[in-house]
Amino acid sequence: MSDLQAFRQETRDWLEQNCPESMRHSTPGGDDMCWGGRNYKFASEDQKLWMDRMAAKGWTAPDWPTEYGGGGLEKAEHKVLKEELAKINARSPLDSFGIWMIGPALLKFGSEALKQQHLPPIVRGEIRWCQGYSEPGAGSDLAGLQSKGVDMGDHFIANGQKVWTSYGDKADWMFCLLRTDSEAKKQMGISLVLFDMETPGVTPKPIKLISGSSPFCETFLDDVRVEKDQVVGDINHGWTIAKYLLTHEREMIGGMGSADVGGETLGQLAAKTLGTEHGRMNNPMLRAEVATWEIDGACFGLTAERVTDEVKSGQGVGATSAMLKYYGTELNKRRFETLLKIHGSDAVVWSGEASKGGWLPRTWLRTKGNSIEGGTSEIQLNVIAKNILGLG
Amino acid sequence: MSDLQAFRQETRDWLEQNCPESMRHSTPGGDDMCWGGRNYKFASEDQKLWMDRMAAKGWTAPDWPTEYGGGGLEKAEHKVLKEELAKINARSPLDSFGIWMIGPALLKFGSEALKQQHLPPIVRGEIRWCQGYSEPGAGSDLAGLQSKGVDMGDHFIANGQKVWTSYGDKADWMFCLLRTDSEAKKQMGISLVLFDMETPGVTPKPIKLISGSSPFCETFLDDVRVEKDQVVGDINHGWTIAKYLLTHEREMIGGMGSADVGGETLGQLAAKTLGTEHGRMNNPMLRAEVATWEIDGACFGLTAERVTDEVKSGQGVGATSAMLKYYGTELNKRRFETLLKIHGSDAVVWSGEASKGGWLPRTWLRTKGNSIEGGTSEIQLNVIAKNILGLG
Amino acid sequence: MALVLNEEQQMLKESAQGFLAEFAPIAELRKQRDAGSQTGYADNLWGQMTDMGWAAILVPEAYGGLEFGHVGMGQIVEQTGRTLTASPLFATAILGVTAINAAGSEAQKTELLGAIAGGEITTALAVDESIHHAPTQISMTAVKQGGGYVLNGAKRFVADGSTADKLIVVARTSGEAGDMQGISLFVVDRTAAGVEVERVEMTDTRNYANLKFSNVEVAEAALLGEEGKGFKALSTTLDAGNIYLSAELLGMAQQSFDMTLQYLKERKQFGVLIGSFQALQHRAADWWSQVELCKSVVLKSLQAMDEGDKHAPVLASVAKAKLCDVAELSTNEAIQMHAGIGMTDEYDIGFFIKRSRPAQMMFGDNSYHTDRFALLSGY
Amino acid sequence: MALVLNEEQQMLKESAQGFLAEFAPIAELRKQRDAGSQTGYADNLWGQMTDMGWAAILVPEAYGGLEFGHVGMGQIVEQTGRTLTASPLFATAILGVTAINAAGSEAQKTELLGAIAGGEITTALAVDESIHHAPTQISMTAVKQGGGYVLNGAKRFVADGSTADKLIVVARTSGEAGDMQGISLFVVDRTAAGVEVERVEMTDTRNYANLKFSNVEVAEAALLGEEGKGFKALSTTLDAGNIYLSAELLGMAQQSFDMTLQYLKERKQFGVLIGSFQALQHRAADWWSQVELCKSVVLKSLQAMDEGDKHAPVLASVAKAKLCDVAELSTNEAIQMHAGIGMTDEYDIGFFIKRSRPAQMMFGDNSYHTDRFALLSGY
Repeated sequence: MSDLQAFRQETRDWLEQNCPESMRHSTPGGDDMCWGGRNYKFASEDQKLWMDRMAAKGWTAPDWPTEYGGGGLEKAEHKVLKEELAKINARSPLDSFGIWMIGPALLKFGSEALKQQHLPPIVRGEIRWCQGYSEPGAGSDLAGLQSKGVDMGDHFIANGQKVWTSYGDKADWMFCLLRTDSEAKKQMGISLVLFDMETPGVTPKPIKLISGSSPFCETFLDDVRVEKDQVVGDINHGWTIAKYLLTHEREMIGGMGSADVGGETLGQLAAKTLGTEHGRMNNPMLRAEVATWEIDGACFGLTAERVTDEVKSGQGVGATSAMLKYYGTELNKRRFETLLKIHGSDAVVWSGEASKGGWLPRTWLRTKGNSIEGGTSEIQLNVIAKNILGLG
Repeated sequence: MSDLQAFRQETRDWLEQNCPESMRHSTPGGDDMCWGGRNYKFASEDQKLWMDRMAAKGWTAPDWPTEYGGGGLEKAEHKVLKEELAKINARSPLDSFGIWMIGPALLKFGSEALKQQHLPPIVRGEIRWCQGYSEPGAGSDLAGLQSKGVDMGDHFIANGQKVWTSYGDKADWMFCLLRTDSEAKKQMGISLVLFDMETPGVTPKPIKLISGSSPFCETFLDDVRVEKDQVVGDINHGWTIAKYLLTHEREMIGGMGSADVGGETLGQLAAKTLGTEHGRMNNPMLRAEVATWEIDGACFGLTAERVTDEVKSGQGVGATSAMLKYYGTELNKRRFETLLKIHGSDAVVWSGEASKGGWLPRTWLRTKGNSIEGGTSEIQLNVIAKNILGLG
Repeated sequence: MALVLNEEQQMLKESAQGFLAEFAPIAELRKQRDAGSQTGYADNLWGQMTDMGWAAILVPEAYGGLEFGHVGMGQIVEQTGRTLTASPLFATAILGVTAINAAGSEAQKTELLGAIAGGEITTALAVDESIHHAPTQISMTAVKQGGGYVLNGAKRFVADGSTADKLIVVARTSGEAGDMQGISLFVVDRTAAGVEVERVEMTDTRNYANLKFSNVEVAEAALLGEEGKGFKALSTTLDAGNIYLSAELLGMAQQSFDMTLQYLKERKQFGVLIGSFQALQHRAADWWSQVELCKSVVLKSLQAMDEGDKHAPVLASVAKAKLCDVAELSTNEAIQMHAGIGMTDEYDIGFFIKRSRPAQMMFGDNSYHTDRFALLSGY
Repeated sequence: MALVLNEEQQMLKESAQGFLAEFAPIAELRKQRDAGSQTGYADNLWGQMTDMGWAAILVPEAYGGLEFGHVGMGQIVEQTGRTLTASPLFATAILGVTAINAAGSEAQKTELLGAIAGGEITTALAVDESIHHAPTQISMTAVKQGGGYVLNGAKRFVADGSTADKLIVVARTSGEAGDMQGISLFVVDRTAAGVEVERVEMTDTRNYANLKFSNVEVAEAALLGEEGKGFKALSTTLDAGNIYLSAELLGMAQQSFDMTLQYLKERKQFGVLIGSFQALQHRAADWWSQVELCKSVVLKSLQAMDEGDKHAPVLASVAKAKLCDVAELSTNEAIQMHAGIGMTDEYDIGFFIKRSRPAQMMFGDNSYHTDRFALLSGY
């Protein structure tokens, strides 16, 4: 038996014993996420148990080094773990901007001290992070940010306003872009800093979205003290790290395009809902729309696969994340427009038990943000035109 | 009986006696046009007879003043004439850039002498005109033209190269834009001049198109003498007239969008060709495409109607010709793509009698030029954005 | 008829503009929503509207109406699309009046149309039984019994269904689901015994209901028109409904375009107005062109109804299909071009998409009407 | 299998690139066209290709082939899309080989596949009888008589039909048009008595024919596979055909994109490069993204054939539907962005649209394959 086979067997056994039964299927509402953090209210004891057990093995961040609490798994092992988790339909033990965003940035750009300080609590789900990038005047033009950090020797005093802070009201720490040299040119003079959301002067205020939920905040910074040892990378050189994180975010958002809805393909769902006659779905125009979506969706899924395979095999051209982000989010928006048509008048019911609290229309409205957050579709097209096609 | 009713009766009687039988239906090849001019070879004696009879009444240019050979008809009378011609399915007696383009420009901007000289021969089909606007380096950027007219006192000496001269090799005279003041700013310093194509130094060379036909020429101008009394309007102020003509051209090209093919709607044609089952056309996806086109086509046709009615009633906002040109040509291109699908492998047959010499694919390829000539679709969208929407 | 408004229609349009801007702007929708309003509009709104004669516009003079015609009414409805104004105008003054006028006896017309014109009653049309529009697929039964009928069945997606005084109910007196024959219309009091009304909150926070009829007994006089021959009047009513929904969607497309155009001229990014970016300019120009097409087809459809044009049914489908398409484009582009703030509840632009989709779906969406158009065209 | 080329496939791709650039570039197509060539390619081209082993790539080793697989062959075909190279590759080395390999007896395979691999014979597949692809709608008859069959009927749109040595003819030995049962394949000499060949010139100036069979007598050995059971082999052949047509369309989409991108970087208007206009940049970026999607689905489909994946038929339709769509986009955008000169015969870009449409239509266009995809997906 190879090492990998042995690893698979061990993993399977361990999961069998340690993954609680209730963590092996989705909740009806579809909100299975576990965010962790100081003030997090777990949906169940099982949810906490599952997070803690996985964290203890470092498997909430399986490919991070063990010295920072990670799982230390090789690529092949990581893949095995994912497969075994999928096999038992296990939920993610911990969802976190720490694991997805600032963690990888710290691993790549952070000092040893920052790694030691921040990574282990992220792995254990103790600290929940949020991102302070966008500002009211600087949406697509991220580098146009105005929030300032004034140098006070061993610390900065930060003032300004951030917007689109994901779960800013629930997070414990923020990674935040500040203009720390107002003389420098646009992209220069920006630093990436970390601070506790309980620092005096930090005030997150939830923004209500058209979907009715408030996953984002405006965050006001009034004379917030930021220690200099909490700057990631060099002072005034945070833009490189910010761009790295943006690419990272883009890939996350772009990956959502081709997911199935509740395990059914769009076509199966449509056929079931609309019925068929003479072998064809009852609404011929909607059938054309569904089939066209499925064809595009299949091609997109294969493209995400191909891009990954190319990177793995060293053939990757890179820079395709803008395309995946652009196409994936547009596809996802189209999918939800089609879902609305499939579900007819049921699809616009906003509240009540039968509609799971208006899950479909609220999620549909939420998808409209996919092509805005993490860089609008327009920005992605600019990036493709300039960076890939070389159009000036 | 009102005057108009009397006019209708007279017209009907006259047409009954004077429109030759063979001029009351289309030719199989679809090329029913009569261009006139010095070297024109009429397809039949009837064709010449029909042109001459109509020209004698001034009805080749029904709304032009009688003093220049036109019909002198009022709007209402003109409409009656058109209706009566349509009723007997009469062909156009004379198709001419003289009537469509330079004639109206002369009526609006030309001196009395120029009108007297040029309009009557146009009405009679004696002189065929072509347009010298575009240049190889100045396509969409029409005002960037480089052909020069050097002032020699009573005349200009013109040098340069024109392109996309419609039927330049068959025309007798050209109306042409020249840069007559090279110091002036772009749009200033341009004059609209007229000259005979037999003037020494004028060399039209046909351009073969992807459709296989050559309706356009490159025209070379080598030391061509242009008399100053052949300048339309003021010297160096030809751009205003050029713009007027462009709008005119745009309306002509834009008007083509919703025409039927051989008297059948796209839907009827498709249903006949593809067959129906259970009341619906056999190819469900193509059916969706056809129906969507017909809906857009109907909306476009109604819009052309509404715009005309608004102008008539004084409610017109004007400046809609860019929209009609843009949408009409895009619609026409879509229509021919759909026609190709309807006719399947028959649609790509390039020669032979059964395909009327490849009429469909050649016409389809020709439609690709609709959104290029007379200002590209991109230019029309620029015009809408700037002039109508006020986006800078 | 020329495709332009005459002076009177133009005046009505302007007066509607003024009235709605003052008494029912988008701010009012927000207020009603936040207050959890059951109707979706201010208590006195319908009274003001009927005072202005809006309830009587489609009612023939013979029954106390103004008989002002569809083009005029269309202008008002288009304006309500711009202001997203909810009111009984659609369900009562359009659907109710059209159905009663098309199917009713002299006595019914005299009584009901007069009452509508006078602002005394409101109505709702109960047609669909499943989540997709299917006017021949009526399973609800009306069985003759004694001197009247007994109704059993269920209806969904009934606009104003939770507040209307009278329900115009489509039921089957014979035949099977799918048949055009055997469909009959009944006028039923919403408060009649056996009528169960479940209010349903939708994305546009208007007043919809699912209805359940359990052995509801009505008198013979409740039958609107001839027994079993109701489909024709129903069709006329649905065509009118779709044309007015198109007019409303047109107002929404125009207003969301206008607001977005304004934003393109105000918002700066990278140091310049975003309206100076050519990619957005071209999209805006195409969008504007599409809206121009919509104006034409809506006006033509309204005129066709006024003229009794036999093409009105085809035009209804052309208009609804096109308007669904352009309303979807408009509401999506509006959010995308507003970007971040377009996603916030605080900004008004998001209300357009939430009203647009129910309006698109009511009485058949783009796919339904494209299919219907093809069928009516013989393919 | 990872969605990447292995080293050998990559090498084959590059060698095809080099060969085609030298011996069959677009200039050659122009030359052949202007000379009124009957085949559409230079006389010695097929000889060179067979010398390089291209005819043998899909032929199993057992029958003298290279058995190099579909992914490899796909790379060659993709390159022929870039250079618009006509040759017997498609009709002979792909369709002929696949059909014979899927349906033929040992003896037939040994004889025919060997001859194809050796460059000794060319083939053509005669399926369709009407202007639209409809592989079950076979009316052509083959009646058993004496020791063989008598064929009667007509075929259209047969690629290489006017030059191929052997025609693989789809005929009906029983049943009616529409039935999958009763379809049989026959190998018929093009020059056999009773075969009437009408060469048809199409937009791509390749070599097509309409065929008429009048009492054509063939021996029993001409039957390819079992009588009446030919539909499965035909399906396999058509799926392969559609996947390779997709590969060719991919090459065309890429090349027309590349040429247009180059033009955007060269052509000036209003004093600047037209590639600096954001509206064109966004369209180019979207176009590029679409081509990326196409690359993935073509590679996956080729791999599926190599692996005998049961999803190959669905993938064939996904690929063909998508590639028809993107090829249409590509060839249209190429002309529009080239503007004036794109309309001239002098410039090469116009050849792409003229080859694209026949390639799209052959064995079913976007509408056919979208419908087929839905049917195969159970709706």
